[in-house]
Amino acid sequence: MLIPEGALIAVTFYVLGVLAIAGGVGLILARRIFHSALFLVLTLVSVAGVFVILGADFLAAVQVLVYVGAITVLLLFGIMLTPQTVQLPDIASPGQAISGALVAAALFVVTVAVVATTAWPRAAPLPLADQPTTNTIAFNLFNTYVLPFEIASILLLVAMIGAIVIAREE
Amino acid sequence: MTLPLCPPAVFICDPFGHARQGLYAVLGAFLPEPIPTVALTVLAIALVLTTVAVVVMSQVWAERRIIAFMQGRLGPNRVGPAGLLQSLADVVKLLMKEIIIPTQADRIPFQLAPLMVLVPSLLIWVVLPWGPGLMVTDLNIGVLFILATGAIPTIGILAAGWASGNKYSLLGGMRVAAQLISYEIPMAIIVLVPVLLAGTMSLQGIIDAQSDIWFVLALPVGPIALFLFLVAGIAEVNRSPFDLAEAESEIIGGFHTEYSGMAFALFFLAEYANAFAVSAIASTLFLGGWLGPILPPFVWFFLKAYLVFFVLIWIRGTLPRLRYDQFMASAWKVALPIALVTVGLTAVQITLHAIPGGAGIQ
Amino acid sequence: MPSELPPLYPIGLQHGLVLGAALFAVGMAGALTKRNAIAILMAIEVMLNGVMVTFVTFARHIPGIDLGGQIFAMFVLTVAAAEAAVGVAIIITVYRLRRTISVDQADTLRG
Amino acid sequence: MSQVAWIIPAAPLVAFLAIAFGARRSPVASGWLTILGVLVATVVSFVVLGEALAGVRVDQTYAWLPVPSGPAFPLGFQVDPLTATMLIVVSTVSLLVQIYSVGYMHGDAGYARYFGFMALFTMSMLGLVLANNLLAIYIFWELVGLCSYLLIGHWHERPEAAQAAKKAFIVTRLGDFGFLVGIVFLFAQTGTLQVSALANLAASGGLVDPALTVGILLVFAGAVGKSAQFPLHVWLPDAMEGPTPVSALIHAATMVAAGVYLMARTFPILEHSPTALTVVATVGAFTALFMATMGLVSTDIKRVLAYSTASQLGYMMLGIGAGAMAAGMFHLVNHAFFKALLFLCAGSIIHLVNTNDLFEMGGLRRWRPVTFVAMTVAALSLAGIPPLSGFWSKDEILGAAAGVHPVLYLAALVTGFLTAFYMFRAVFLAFAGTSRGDAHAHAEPASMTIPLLALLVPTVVSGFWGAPFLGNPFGAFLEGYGEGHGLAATFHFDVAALSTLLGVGGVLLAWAMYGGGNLHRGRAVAARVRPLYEIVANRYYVDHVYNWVAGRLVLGIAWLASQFDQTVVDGVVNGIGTVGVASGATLRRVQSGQVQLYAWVLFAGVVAIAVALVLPMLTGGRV
Repeated sequence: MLIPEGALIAVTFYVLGVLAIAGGVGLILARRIFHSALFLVLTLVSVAGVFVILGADFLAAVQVLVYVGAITVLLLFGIMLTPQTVQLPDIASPGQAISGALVAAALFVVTVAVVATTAWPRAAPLPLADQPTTNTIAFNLFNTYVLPFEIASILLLVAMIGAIVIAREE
Repeated sequence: MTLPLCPPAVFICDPFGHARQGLYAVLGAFLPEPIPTVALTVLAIALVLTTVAVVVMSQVWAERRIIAFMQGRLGPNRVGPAGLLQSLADVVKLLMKEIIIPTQADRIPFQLAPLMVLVPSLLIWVVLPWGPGLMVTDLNIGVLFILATGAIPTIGILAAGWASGNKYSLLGGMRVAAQLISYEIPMAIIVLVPVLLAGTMSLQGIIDAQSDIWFVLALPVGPIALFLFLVAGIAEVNRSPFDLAEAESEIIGGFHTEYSGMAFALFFLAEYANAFAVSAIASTLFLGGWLGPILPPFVWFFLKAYLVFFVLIWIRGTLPRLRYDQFMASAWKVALPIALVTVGLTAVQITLHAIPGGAGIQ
Repeated sequence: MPSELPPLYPIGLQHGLVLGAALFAVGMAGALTKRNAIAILMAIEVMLNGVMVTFVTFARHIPGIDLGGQIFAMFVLTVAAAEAAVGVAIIITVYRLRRTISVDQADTLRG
Repeated sequence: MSQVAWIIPAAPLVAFLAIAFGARRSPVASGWLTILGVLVATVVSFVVLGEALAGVRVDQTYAWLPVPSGPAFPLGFQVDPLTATMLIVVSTVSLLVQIYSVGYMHGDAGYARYFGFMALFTMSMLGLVLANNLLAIYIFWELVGLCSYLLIGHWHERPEAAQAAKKAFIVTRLGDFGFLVGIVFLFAQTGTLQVSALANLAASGGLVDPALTVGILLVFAGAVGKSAQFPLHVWLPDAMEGPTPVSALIHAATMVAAGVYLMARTFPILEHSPTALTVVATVGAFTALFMATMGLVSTDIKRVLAYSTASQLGYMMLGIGAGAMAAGMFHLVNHAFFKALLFLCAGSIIHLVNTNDLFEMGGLRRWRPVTFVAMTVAALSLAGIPPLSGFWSKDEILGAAAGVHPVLYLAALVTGFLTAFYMFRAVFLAFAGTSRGDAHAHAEPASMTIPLLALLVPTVVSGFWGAPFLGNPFGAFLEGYGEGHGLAATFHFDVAALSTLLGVGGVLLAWAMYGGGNLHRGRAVAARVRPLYEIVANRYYVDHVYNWVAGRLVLGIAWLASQFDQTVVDGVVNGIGTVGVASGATLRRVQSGQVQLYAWVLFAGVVAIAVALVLPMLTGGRV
């Protein structure tokens, strides 16, 4: 092969990774909240692509379905229901911005340091072949992780009722 | 009575497959991998896009003619034979018109929105199976992929409505968003019926599972599921009677009020592409897809898809538009419970092996 | 086929982890610096995405977990959905009460 | 009964508490409660005296404030001849003064309060007498000082009274401070405050010079303050602003005598320090003469008596300093009776003429014959005319002084002469001749007359207790105390004759100048020695000096101290407070309600912890 498949995948990964981070940065730097939301969509979709590369196609679809289709739309609704009559500078004071960025950068550096210095087990990754993840996920979700699953269900129920109660106009 | 299938070895039964093999052989003789593969993929995409364009134009023509017939009119009949070229003329006209961007618009999202709506519509075509092995890619999460891509246009519509800087556009956008979210839930649930019956989310797998019996005939859940799917599907593609997003009498043109020229054409294109996609998916999930005797599979595919689309046109010509609150209430209070009950019933039936041809769970 | 190319998957564990850390850090920077409450929610979603990437990377590279990483990513997603729902509800309520969603001005709990 | 001698102070204490916690609503009940309490104390005191005469000695010590592995601070009481004698003096005089007060203070607005404090004073004084260690003595010492302050300022609405009370309190505090330092010093030196233990140490050589001298002189400083010895004498004349019975009890008979008692009590220590003895004797002699001269020119009858009191206290100090402790104590006892009698007499005539000024009296003999007789007898006793009590004790002191140093002897002799003169000057001015004021006859209540008569008895007879020709039973009684430096059983005929002659001479001189109620002769004499007269009348300007010192020096130092307090001390305190407030204000910002700030802190903490965990990992190789 002129271009190895692994290289294609690597390039795709890097592109998607850069897009995801760029979306996050754009989210921060965007002056308008709506642009931030669009950058968020970019990040979410890119992450979904990363999931595909990492062999989590089911999760990628769910990511798009739930994050893009539901959560982002919800956030956009939030934006539209709270019109910003006064256009505030969305970034906080320089001090807060710099300190926040510093802490974030520090955390990133520390994490990368840990990742770089940890002696990971040199296990081969699972084969990327069209291995259906759906069945495995479903099976484990309803066996090993059935308790978290139920808790998550209750969490969703509570969140739904809570959101309705909070947001409902008397 | 079982009619013989069109054998794939016959060229007419699988012209695309034969063409692909031939082209691959020719290209592979001169060029190293992966150039032939990539070239063929590009060709396939071009084919799909062309098909989409042709399909949409045919849809528009068919819709206008059929509606006109239902309303006792003639419809377009000047351009080309029986007005067949009317759509092409419209496309040319739209291409030549200026894209007007309102001064108070948010430019980048305004221009991005049509693409955000159109691209997912085209992406859905990636997994639509025209025949055995005849699709861009057969994802094993095909159904989920369709649902996921179907969710993205919501963002585009909201972006269009918001970026237009027009309150009618905004309201239209929000209406669509609410509508899409509301109907996505019964939709996502009801597609579980064929998924459960087939035991896979791969669209090819679902069609294979229907070789004995179409899922629409898997009583009693099949017809209910198909009906609900069509209702939700119509809502998802904003067609009458659920076309509240662009209700001219209420909020002008909805989210694309401010769009003109090619930008508007993209929304238009996406809308019809989606409508056809819904028809095709419905036929795939419930009507056996390309399955059919004698005729080539891709013919069956388009035949069934157009049949479903005809039903959509029929519905449009027949039913009045719903009021918004009725519409939303029907999503949460009618469609969702029915969908849940149907899925539950399906699961029970499969567990009891009570459905003929049901693959059941592993 | 050149043999010096890595025989295995070229994207290693570290790649995914670094990407996850980067997303988390970027989201954190946003959560700490934005003033619009909704923007903060979005930034938190980015952070959660970083976590999900990390989970999925581990699920891919550490065998014998039965895709537990992906399952946990789904739980993260669930939590994110719940958080967004409640968060938006709160923001809308705050907006109704105070006509602003700037977190600077939502300081009723100030000591 | 001696075993439960604590009843003696307890009885007036009960009276005081009863008055303080309710009985004060009824003045009459308050008065009788006090009298009852003091009566009980008096009766018990007599019983105790009888037992003491029979040889009973008690020394009870109770643990108080036990400090684990630290110094012990026991409290206790003792009954010995010294105590028994003082108990009799204090309780008897107190009882009679209380009875007298019923009439004297009748109708006073602060009647109940007066009696309450009187009860408290009596309790304190009796406790002071009973206490067997310096710490307890000091506690009661301060209590009597407090009562003195409260009672001098009984009519506190009068600025002079309030001033006098403050002056008395502050001046005595100077001495008290020395006393306190002395106590601490002695405790640091010996580890005990038991008087008997200290005496034993002094006798056995466990407490030697210079510590002994320093310690005892510091204690003497307290006595100087309390007994109005030079240079802390200035408060006593002013203390006459208090009610006359208070002057009689506190500022004549008991409290001021506490200093003398203290020196007698500590005499077993004092006698081992010749230096201290000399100091005590010198201070006593000087005070005696010094105060006597001031008595010559005073026109206020109470002040005359006050100068006389200080002078006589100096006499007692002289006796003790001369080594004749028993003589000093003997004079204390006698003096207590006749000086109390003199004050009560003064109160009687003041009650009559409503003035203290001798020059506004005259001819009072007609209205107060009993008072006249009593006062004349008491004055004769004070003048040292035999066979009255003052003669015997004065003679002892003179004898002792003669044996120590001629100057002391001379000073004592001159003092005797002056004493006779100024006392009879006062008597003649008050009673002889015709009235110069507006005396209007009104009958004296029996409660005032009876104490006069009652006090007349010991004034006449108490001297015989120590009379040499009776074998000096008082000296024998005190023989067991100390090391036998008691009262010599000898009678110095030459001394007695000389002092008697001088006493008679003083009386005659007074008669010559003031007899018949004439004032012009006295005034003529005063005019002739005008500068000297002025000096004496202004009390040698001691008060002026003190006021200057207090006003300039002390207030200057006080100003400096105040500045120090306000800037440095307050600065430190305020600084601490400011630090607290500022840090609170700073920390308050942390509680800003800004969720992002909280999140920032959270993540910063995470980073910090992560760094703390990672750094060793990075430097220490693989995990």
